[in-house]
Amino acid sequence: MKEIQRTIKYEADRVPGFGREVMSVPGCEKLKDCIQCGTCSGVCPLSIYMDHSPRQVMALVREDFKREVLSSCTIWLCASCYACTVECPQQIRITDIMYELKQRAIQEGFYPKRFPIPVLAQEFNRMVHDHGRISEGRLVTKLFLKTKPLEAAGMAGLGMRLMKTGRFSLKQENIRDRGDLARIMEAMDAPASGGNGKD
Amino acid sequence: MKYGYFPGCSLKGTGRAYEESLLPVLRHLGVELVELEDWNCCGATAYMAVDEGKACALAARNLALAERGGFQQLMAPCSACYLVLNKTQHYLDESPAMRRKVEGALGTVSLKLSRQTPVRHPLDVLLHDVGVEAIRQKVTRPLSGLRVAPYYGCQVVRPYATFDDQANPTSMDQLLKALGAEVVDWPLKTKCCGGSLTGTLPVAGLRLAYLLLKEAKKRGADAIATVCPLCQFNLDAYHDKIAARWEPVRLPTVYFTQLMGLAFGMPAHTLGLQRGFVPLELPAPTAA
Amino acid sequence: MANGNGNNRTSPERRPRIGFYVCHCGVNIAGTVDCAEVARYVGTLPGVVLSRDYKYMCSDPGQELIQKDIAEYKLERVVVASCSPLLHEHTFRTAVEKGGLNPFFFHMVNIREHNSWVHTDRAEATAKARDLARAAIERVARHKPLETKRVPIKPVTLIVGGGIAGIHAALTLANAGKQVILVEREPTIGGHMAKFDKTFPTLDCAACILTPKMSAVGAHPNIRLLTYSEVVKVDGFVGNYKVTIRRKPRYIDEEKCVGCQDCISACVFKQPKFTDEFNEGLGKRKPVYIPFPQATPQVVAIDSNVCLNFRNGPDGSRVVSDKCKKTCVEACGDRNAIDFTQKERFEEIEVGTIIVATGFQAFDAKRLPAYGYGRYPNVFTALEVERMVNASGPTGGHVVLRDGKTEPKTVGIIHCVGSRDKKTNRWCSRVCCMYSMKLAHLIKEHTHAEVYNFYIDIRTPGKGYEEFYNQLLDEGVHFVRGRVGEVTDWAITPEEEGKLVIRVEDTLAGVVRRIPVDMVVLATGLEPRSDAQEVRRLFNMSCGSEGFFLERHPKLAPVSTFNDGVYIAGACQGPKDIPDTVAQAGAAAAEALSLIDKGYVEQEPNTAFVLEDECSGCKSCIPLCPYSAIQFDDARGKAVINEALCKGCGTCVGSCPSGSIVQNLFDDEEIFSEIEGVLAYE
Amino acid sequence: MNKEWQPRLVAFFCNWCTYTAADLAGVSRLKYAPNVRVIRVMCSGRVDPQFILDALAKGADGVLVGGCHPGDCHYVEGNYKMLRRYHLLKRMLKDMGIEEQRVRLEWISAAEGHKVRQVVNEMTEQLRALGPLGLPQKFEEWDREVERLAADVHAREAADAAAACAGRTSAEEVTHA
Repeated sequence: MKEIQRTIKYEADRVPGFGREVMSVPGCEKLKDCIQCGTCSGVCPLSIYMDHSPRQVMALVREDFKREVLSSCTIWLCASCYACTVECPQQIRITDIMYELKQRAIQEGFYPKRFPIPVLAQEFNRMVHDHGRISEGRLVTKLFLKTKPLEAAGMAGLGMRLMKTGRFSLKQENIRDRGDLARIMEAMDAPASGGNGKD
Repeated sequence: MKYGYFPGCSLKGTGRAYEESLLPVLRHLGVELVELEDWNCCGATAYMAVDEGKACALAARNLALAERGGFQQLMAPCSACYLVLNKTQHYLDESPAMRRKVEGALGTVSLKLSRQTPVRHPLDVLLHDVGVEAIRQKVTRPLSGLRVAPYYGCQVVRPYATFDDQANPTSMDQLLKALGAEVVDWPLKTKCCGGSLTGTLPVAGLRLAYLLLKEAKKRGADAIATVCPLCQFNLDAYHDKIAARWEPVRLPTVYFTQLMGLAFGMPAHTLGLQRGFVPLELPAPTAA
Repeated sequence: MANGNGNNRTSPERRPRIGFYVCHCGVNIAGTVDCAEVARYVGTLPGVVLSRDYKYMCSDPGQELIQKDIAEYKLERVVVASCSPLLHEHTFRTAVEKGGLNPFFFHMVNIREHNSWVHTDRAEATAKARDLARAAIERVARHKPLETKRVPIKPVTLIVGGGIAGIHAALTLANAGKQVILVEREPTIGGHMAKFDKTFPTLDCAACILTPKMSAVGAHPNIRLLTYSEVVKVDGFVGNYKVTIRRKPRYIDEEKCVGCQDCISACVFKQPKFTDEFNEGLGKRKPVYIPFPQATPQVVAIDSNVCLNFRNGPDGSRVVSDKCKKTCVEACGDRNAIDFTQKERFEEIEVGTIIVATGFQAFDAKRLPAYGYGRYPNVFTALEVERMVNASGPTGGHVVLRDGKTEPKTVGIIHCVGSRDKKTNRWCSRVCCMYSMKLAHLIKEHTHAEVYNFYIDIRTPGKGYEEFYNQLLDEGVHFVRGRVGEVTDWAITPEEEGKLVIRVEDTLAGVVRRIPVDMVVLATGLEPRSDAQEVRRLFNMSCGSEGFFLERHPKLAPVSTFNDGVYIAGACQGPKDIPDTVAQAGAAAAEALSLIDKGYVEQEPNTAFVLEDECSGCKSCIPLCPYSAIQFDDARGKAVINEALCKGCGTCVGSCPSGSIVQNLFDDEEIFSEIEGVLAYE
Repeated sequence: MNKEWQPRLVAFFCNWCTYTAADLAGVSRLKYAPNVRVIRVMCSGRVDPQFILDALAKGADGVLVGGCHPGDCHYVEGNYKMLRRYHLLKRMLKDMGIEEQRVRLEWISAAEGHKVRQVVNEMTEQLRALGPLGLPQKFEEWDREVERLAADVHAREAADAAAACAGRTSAEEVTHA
């Protein structure tokens, strides 16, 4: 028998205002209209691995269960295939809501430390930020060294074969105007007069 | 016909074969591609997950470069790039605040976004600008007897179905038929290949790739044709792991442009076909 | 400030004595508008001798107050500021008339729908109420005495659509001794209900309860039944409509045909081979056919699109070729009912009232590709299954797969197909939960299959409906709460091989499931007919945003439309089940009846007339009138308006270059004073 | 009143579609700008261009005309007649230097309560951005100007007359001299 756990939720488990905050982000507003039909979970190719189905995530967000949502593996399992967004009868942009939740989870450090997906996202961005382009070989190598140093060896075979077919290189690609890119990113960081761009 | 060309990072790395086949095939059809000068990564799915503002700015820089380069249209062969660039345009249209901010940021390096540059996928261009008939006329070595399962993946049809039917796309089917190949009808045309999860969470990601390969094989396909470097990679690179975890489902997955090149009589090695792990075997030409 | 009469053009010689009333409407108005302040302000305007605020002006005491004040204060004009004139103008005019004034010495100000209900700022709403009231005071001072015209009602009712709604309305009126003309597009009446096997929740047989009513329609001396016919033009107004009906040729003389169907067996096509619409395409029929055994009228029809005796004419229409052996004519013998010379005919009828009961169409399941209709043969629509379970249907009452013989062992019924979905139809179709359960019951009864219902919410708000749901639970039908993601033939596990797989989140169990079934039934929703917009224009009705015909008031005038004398009944007004449809049909018949029995309608005296002295004879008004009410008097060189034909739109008035046409109730002076009134503020 | 300036919007709504739509907006409790004053007519075809000009002349900053959608007119085609006039009027207003957004014709069916809200709000904002039209004030100014001119002309004529008179005398004197 599995270990038993308390599943009741007390009012104190909620973070009042969390749902409203998410639903005020452009593209996420229609979450308000969710009728909990489960179409999103029904079409999601990854829902079978999720701790909370996409539908449950929608309900949890709306009811302010922030901790539950941001620590859920569901948001990281979303592969951005947009099937849910396209099929949702209430036209809720579920994929975009998942992006929004990923952002919040990263900002608030809500995911397990060696969980590879957020690390990939961060490494990816760092590389884009520094070089303007992704060098897939370097990115993957970094990712494995950070999250699963032991498995990195297991991937070596694949790396070798990729290298043989000319599809893997550790050389870093760079764009010319890296300074420009940095300046654009800096400008995006600056608090604009019109708010944080989420209004 | 002249288009700005946004290759994206994958077409310079794991997806080299896509570029290697795309360029000669389009040239052969009289389509001129001019690579966008100093393009940067589109941001793919990862950047959105961290900061949507920066993700937008990143993609918008490319759109601004296209504008500066005087391109009327931009071609993005990678599905992720295609989606991200399109999505950015939608996003900027829907959120004036974001547009102001992004335009301001681009302004710091004298770039501007004053018009919409349509972002097109090669499938769209081939079908609607070049036309099936023009393609059929270039076929010198029809792919008769080759049974191909057309695989579109997610992001060329979702969430924006700009050039094909969202639920049952047929643009690649038409192209493959024009090449003389036999098209395998299957219900998995637009299912997810696992995306980046094949690397980060193989249990979940590879299962999707496995199921796709298994179903295509079951329906009698000799090969899967794809339009996206990540789909190609996921369906091509993990056969060992799939075999170890489930069962061997060896089936070549090639870019549709490689099949076009073959049908146009181009040698396989000039189309990057040697880069695939599972080699494509063409049926012997029937004596006719 | 208040007296905006600087411009003397519109100022009357002497201000009549005006009484003003502002209604609180409980808190509906008073909650947003400071009524006492409005009354105080209006009291300061010239001519106003009395200004009151009152809780409910439309109540009996409110009306009596007006009557009493007219006598006591010698009022000559009355203004009431309350709700929309479309609601209570008539009430107050009557009160004014009872008080001894001409009913048109009255004007109404809308400060509820147009003010208190749509604004929130009390000061602004009060200011707006003052402006509107001032305009009305200016206007009413210039009102002239008018008389309403009474127009007799033709005691004949046109009913459009021969489904259960049209049938019930026709019988109700005919049994009351009124003449009815029932027009049906198809060769038979019966509508959707005739296709059903059983009806929920009582499971009584649809045919058993419907066909007696159908025959009653066919035999009723007061009902003229025009099948295979369509309304193409409607002219006139309440009481006197002129309606043009297109009678499509059925190539059968309805008077002579006795319904023996000898011609059908004699047809040169030995086997039926053409799509049978009545059976949802599951069966076949011949070019000469009768839709179903109890069709009314009991008359066959010939489908010229497939009959061998026709060929394509030069313009694409079908013309008689006389190439066929015409075995049908032979079989008909001296009854001589088959007539290939029939042509499309147009018939004009005159009626006083109209009931539109054109019904619905089922959602086209192909619009949702994820459910595979049209792609996977064993995905069926509910109507197809409805025909299959019917003993006189194409499979003789057997529920079988598309191969025509295999009984399904597992069946999945998907609810809300094309309902509650913003990508297709956003409304709940109201009947699908119940009919899905009915089909679940019937399928189980016929095949003993395992039946799954996939639903978003089970909606059973009706007498005996929830009990029926409970009965189904007892019968062991599965209910899975979740909107199906997709139907696919993609098998992942061995037990899925060769089956259709339904992928769905079982939201109550909290797991995603893949359920293999032999047959999928799509509970398609109800939507407006594809030509609803044309029908709406024809009868001058409105449609709601979803495309169903709009009732005049959702609660208090549910079968009336914005066009007087035109009523709606049944699913053309919105999705509804048979009991509600029949109730509405009865209501529509009663509305028509009450108008007919009253005998006349009162017409708003808002007609136009020409000031002969000022008319320059330019004739520019004449082509503008859609009712040809303006004639040109050649002798005098003037335009003349026939008041009986004028409908009071005022288009000619707005266009007359010399300003010589006047519209009663809306004359220039009145409108200019209203303009001045709303703008005369600091 | 020292309150902030508010645009004045006069609307002519047809009885069957747009007036009913405004009623519907009320029944649905949709909230919109309180700047509009609705005048009911039976049909948009009744709206004489003079009504629009008169409203502007009397102080409206904008005029909205609402009728049934094309093909839906209760009186068959009164709305088309209005449309024709509207185009002519637009041209005239342009010549007069009155901004285009100040006069607007909209088709709003009885079911479109939300459209009443949207159009009224939109127009109120547009008028707010345009600022007051202020024709009555301008008329007053022009009146004053004309009066001044008239006075001026009058004075000059009087002066001329006086001068002429004086001149004639002197001329006479000369001839007589």
